[in-house]
Amino acid sequence: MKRAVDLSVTLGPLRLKNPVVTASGTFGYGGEFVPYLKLSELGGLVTKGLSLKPRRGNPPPRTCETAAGMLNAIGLANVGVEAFLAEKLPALRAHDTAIIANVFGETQDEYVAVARRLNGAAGLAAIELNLSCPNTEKGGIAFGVSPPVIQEVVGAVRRAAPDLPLIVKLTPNITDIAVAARAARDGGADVLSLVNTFLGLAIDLAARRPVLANGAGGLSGPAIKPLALYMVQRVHREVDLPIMGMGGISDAGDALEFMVAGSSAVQLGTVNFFDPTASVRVVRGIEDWCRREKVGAVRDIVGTLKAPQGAAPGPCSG
Amino acid sequence: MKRAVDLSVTLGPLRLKNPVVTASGTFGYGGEFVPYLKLSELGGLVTKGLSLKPRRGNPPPRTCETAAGMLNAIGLANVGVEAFLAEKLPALRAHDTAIIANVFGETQDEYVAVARRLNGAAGLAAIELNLSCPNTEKGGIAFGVSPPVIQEVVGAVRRAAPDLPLIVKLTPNITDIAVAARAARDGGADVLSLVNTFLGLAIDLAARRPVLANGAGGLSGPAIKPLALYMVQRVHREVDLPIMGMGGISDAGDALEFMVAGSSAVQLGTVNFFDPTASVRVVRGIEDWCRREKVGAVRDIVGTLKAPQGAAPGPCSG
Amino acid sequence: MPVDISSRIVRHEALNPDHFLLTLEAPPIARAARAGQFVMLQVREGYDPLLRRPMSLYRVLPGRRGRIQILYKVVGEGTRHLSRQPVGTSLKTLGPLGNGFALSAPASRAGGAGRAPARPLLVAGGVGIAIFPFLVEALRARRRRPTLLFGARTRRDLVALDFFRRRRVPVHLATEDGSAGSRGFVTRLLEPLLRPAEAAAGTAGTAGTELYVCGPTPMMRAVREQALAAGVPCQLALESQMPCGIGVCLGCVVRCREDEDSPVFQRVCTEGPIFDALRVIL
Amino acid sequence: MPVDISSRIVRHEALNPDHFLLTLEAPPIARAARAGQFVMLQVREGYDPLLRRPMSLYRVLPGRRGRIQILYKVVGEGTRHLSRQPVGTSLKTLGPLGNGFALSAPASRAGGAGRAPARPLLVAGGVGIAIFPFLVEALRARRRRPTLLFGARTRRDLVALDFFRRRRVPVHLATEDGSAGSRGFVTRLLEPLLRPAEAAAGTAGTAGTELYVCGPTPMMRAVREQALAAGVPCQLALESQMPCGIGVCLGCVVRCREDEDSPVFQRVCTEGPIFDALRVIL
Ligand SMILES: Cc1cc2nc3c(=O)[nH]c(=O)nc-3n(C[C@H](O)[C@H](O)[C@H](O)COP(=O)(O)OP(=O)(O)OC[C@H]3O[C@@H](n4cnc5c(N)ncnc54)[C@H](O)[C@@H]3O)c2cc1C
Ligand SMILES: Cc1cc2nc3c(=O)[nH]c(=O)nc-3n(C[C@H](O)[C@H](O)[C@H](O)COP(=O)(O)OP(=O)(O)OC[C@H]3O[C@@H](n4cnc5c(N)ncnc54)[C@H](O)[C@@H]3O)c2cc1C
Ligand SMILES: Cc1cc2nc3c(=O)[nH]c(=O)nc-3n(C[C@H](O)[C@H](O)[C@H](O)COP(=O)(O)O)c2cc1C
Ligand SMILES: Cc1cc2nc3c(=O)[nH]c(=O)nc-3n(C[C@H](O)[C@H](O)[C@H](O)COP(=O)(O)O)c2cc1C
Ligand code: FES
Ligand code: FES
Repeated sequence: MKRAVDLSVTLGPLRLKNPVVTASGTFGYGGEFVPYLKLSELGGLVTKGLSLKPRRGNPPPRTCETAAGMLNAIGLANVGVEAFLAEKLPALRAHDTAIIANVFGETQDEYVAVARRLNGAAGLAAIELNLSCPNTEKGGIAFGVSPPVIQEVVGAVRRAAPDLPLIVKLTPNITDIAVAARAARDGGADVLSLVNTFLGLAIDLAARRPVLANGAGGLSGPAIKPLALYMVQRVHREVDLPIMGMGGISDAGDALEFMVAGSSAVQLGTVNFFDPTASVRVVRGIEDWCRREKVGAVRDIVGTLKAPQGAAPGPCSG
Repeated sequence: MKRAVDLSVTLGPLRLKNPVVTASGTFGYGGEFVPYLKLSELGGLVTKGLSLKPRRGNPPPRTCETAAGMLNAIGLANVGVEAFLAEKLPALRAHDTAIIANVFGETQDEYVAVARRLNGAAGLAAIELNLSCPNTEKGGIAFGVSPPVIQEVVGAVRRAAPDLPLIVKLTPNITDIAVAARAARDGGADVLSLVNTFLGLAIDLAARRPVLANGAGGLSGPAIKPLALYMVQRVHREVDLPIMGMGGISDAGDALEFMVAGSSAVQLGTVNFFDPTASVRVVRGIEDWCRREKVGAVRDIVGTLKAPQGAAPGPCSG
Repeated sequence: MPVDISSRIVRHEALNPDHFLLTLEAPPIARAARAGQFVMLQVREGYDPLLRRPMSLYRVLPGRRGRIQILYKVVGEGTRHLSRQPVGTSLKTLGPLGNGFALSAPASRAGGAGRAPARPLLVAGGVGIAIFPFLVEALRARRRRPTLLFGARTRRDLVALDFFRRRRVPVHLATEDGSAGSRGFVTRLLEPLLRPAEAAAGTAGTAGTELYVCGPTPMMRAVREQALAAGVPCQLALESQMPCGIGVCLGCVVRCREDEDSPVFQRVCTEGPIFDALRVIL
Repeated sequence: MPVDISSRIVRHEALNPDHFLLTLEAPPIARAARAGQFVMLQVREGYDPLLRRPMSLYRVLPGRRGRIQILYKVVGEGTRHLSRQPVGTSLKTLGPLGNGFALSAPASRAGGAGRAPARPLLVAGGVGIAIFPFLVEALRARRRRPTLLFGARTRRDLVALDFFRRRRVPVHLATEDGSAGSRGFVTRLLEPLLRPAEAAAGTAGTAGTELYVCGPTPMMRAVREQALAAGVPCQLALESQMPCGIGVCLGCVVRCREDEDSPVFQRVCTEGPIFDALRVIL
């Protein structure tokens, strides 16, 4: 006989039936996965990034496989916030899971406009701000690398969408992600999600040209897991906000490691491509593990990472 | 019949018979590989990082395998600069290849002292400064993430070892590596080498503890290749200094991609562990490729990366 | 409805050093499949390679055991690993995916060529042949008599000919090195068949002719031009890098003509892999 | 001198669901190998897993074909992939590596036990048994009569017994679940054999006794204590995570007693894998 395990987790104002959420840009608008799994088995799902107007994205090639990872430069193609509300959200609402809208803009005003439009939309559980996009007003430098810019855009969105839990998604392309995390907190974030993709490049040697039409792209998948895990642990130590960790999570063991490192919930991205039913398998795997380890409530393992065995631990490797 | 290919490359004051150099910490002090390959077939080799006094390094476990990569926290164990000069260098001299001494310190004074001791040592081709170490005088923050600190330590070493070509090795754990590269140039670097390892973490779920005794470690291997390649390309565009690129290079194709992206020479690290003869194989592979592609001198491909196919390329992925 | 199942290898045959015919036990996929659709196939366990590989359905074998076949060529690491998988191994297989061929000429031209007896011309380049056996069976079930034009680099690459010959499908061959059929590209074989009746004495003209094309992009680009010039309906089976195969990553897109209800980029895995030559821009 | 070669699998036998005996054609390694040494073995092509796996030499087969054997247990992904490699596959194999066993008692104690006839006791825990057949042959070549003490979790894990029985090596067994031999740990078997002669009527005492130990760390820790207490020479075959196996990554170190000429951390792959119990700290 199976003992019941409490898989529910709470991240500030956001309550999830379990800690497994599918990541933005890797799960479409949700409906695409209905043939393969019950959306209601997921803790939640994050939509493809939404902008004010529809975006067609970058020309192909948009993706490239790398060692245990992949590069993408989709260019944030999406149907736009209006079409999302009119055509996607109504069908999603039917499924008993947390629907999280991922939001981005090229300017702070666009972030604000999209967030305002989403505020109060029936069936929306939260919005997630993608700060990895280039700020066209600041010479194309990503919003997410400048603490004052982070604090300002987060604050503005906070005011524009007062009714929705606000998740701020951090870019890992920064010297110390804890600094960005603090700025997001000071701007009014309820939850932090990390990490987005790492800037990377693949070259077609025969053509002496970048493989991706866009040139650079974002690296995701198992290859980045150790980097993401480090950042999650660091932010958990330095900043007092609940975390949704992600980066290469491909099975229940990976997900549990992120939780031990300080993630209250996890997001699954690239794994949805090479294993479309992974998300529900991870939910079950977490439950089985809790049962085996006699953990009554999975939330109890969040941030339980012990100190390293070594005498005087420091970042010094080599 | 084989047409001769000119494999020699020149990086400022440093001339190498071919562009393949083995990376610090992955090739011991060179002698360890004598059973497996002719050191004289290599463009050069970089020693394990040298400090003023011998260092025992971190307690085990010191390494951990990850997806297409590995984490290490060796703790810069080394015999110390005196033992290197007395016991290692004399034997190395016998081999016709460029011997490069990798140098680090916990303080600027230690960097300077080691460099001064190496200056003028017979048979030494250059020194490489590892800026990834924590600066004990600055609260353990790595030297390599602060431009003014970089410029100062590089300048001081430059003056302490005026007779040796100075290679400055950059850390990738920074928002914009081009900023660090400029600081190194302004400090007087002759050559830039990049990248060192990325900060990462692995967790032993059963023990709820970091796998490495040190806690965090440095990620290397094929997993990081796209990230390193991006940084090499960026520094090549932004800073006018010759580059030794590295990060996950495992075969001739990888090496050639780094050269096309702007590396005048490449370093091979982790591959030496899982394929101890890889370095000489890469030399031959580069030669064969040049012959096939009718490239008479490999140096001619350095930095020949064409613009991306896409209309308006930018760092925006997702 | 597509499914993701683990399917056992029941046969794995080398047709030549780099072409292989793989037979998998995959009943639910066999039941649902249509000609022109594909599967996302795991080539081996683990993260190297990370992504599955898209592979067309070569055939669904008759009978109750639900066996599907894939004909593939080794072009890189993934297909090389696949070629080493022994019989008995199970591989994750996601499918059937994609739109499949439209078996009557696309609506856009039905008016024009609707009445004339259909003359399906299958145009294959290299391993593009892999998509056609399934289509031949579907066409024959509709009493259509397809003709195959098959071009490849050299004789050795002209695989799977037995399938077509056994079914009396007229086959015209071309090889770039002239080692079999006429020397040159498959487009050379197509040219005379697209001449209008009046101009081409002794040919039936293009009435009822419809093209089904699969091959390398340059070849498809050329055939597309010929088809548009001759005004015959033409379906192209496109390839692209496909991380997911199910329409969520937006990685596999191809440029298409703009019109109200279709964006300029369409997903090869979902809106395709079969595209009307009129719509796609190559 | 170690070499890095590609060696063909000529035999690959499952001893039970998770223990396998692998036979490789590796003449240069076979020629150079000594008991207690190991190889770094590629478990499959590609980057998953990235690193080779260290495996002790189980045996060097007699004869000119230069065959080596490895006995391994599936404990994770790498060994699982290895277990699926068919005969005929070639695997990169680097070796022989490491110091190997010292076949006379370590110098430090030669004075004490030098004259007494040597009584080698081999103490194996679990798959640690894999290192001993080669040692048995080396000892017998020196006219020594080893005795084997072998402990495992359960009967099924007591592999390779035939090898020892055929050579009339006295074997004492222990299993944690009592399914074979005496119930409990191998240390229980060792205890009586380490009692000094006077105290233990009917035992020969510890004169000439020397221990060769390989097994999980907790077991080696315990045996080490027993050996030090009884003052008998003891060599431990250690394990650790080994990225390179050739002494350059400094990843595999173990703590050792300080003295002038050895640092406190020694490399298991180079200064080891065989360590004198007096030197190593577990
Ligand atoms: C819908 C669809 C159906 C397909 N059906 C078949 C089939 O039935 N038989 C068959 O042999 N192949 C088919 N392909 C192509 C097949 O998917 C690729 O050959 C395969 O993914 C190559 O993987 P690899 O790891 O061996 O090569 P990689 O190492 O991934 O690439 C090796 C070389 O092949 C090129 N390549 C990789 N993937 C593709 C691709 N999808 N299209 C074109 N070039 C590619 C790469 O650019 C590179 O030059 C199909 C592709 C698609 C999109
Ligand atoms: C010198 C030496 C000789 C060895 N000889 C043999 C032998 O003859 N037969 C045999 O079966 N095994 C032997 N081992 C152990 C063997 O190398 C590991 O079991 C193997 O590397 C596990 O790889 P994996 O990918 O299957 O497991 P992994 O996925 O790497 O690890 C699975 C589990 O095994 C543990 N593990 C991994 N590597 C080691 C290791 N080196 N030592 C201890 N635990 C480890 C991990 O911590 C993890 O708990 C030897 C190890 C050394 C250092
Ligand atoms: C085990 C290990 C030890 C290393 N030690 C040093 C060192 O002492 N000094 C240094 O500058 N870099 C050191 N490095 C970093 C490498 O020189 C190289 O920059 C990095 O591994 C990336 O290259 P790779 O992916 O080819 O390994 C070490 C790397 C590894 C894996
Ligand atoms: C193809 C693709 C598209 C993505 N699109 C978005 C996006 O629109 N918005 C966003 O915030 N993150 C986006 N991401 C990032 C993922 O949500 C996730 O942060 C990243 O992939 C790391 O997780 P993973 O390693 O599990 O994939 C995208 C990732 C991929 C691979
Ligand atoms: S392959 Fe992912 S959308 Fe087509
Ligand atoms: S395994 Fe690299 S030094 Fe021992």
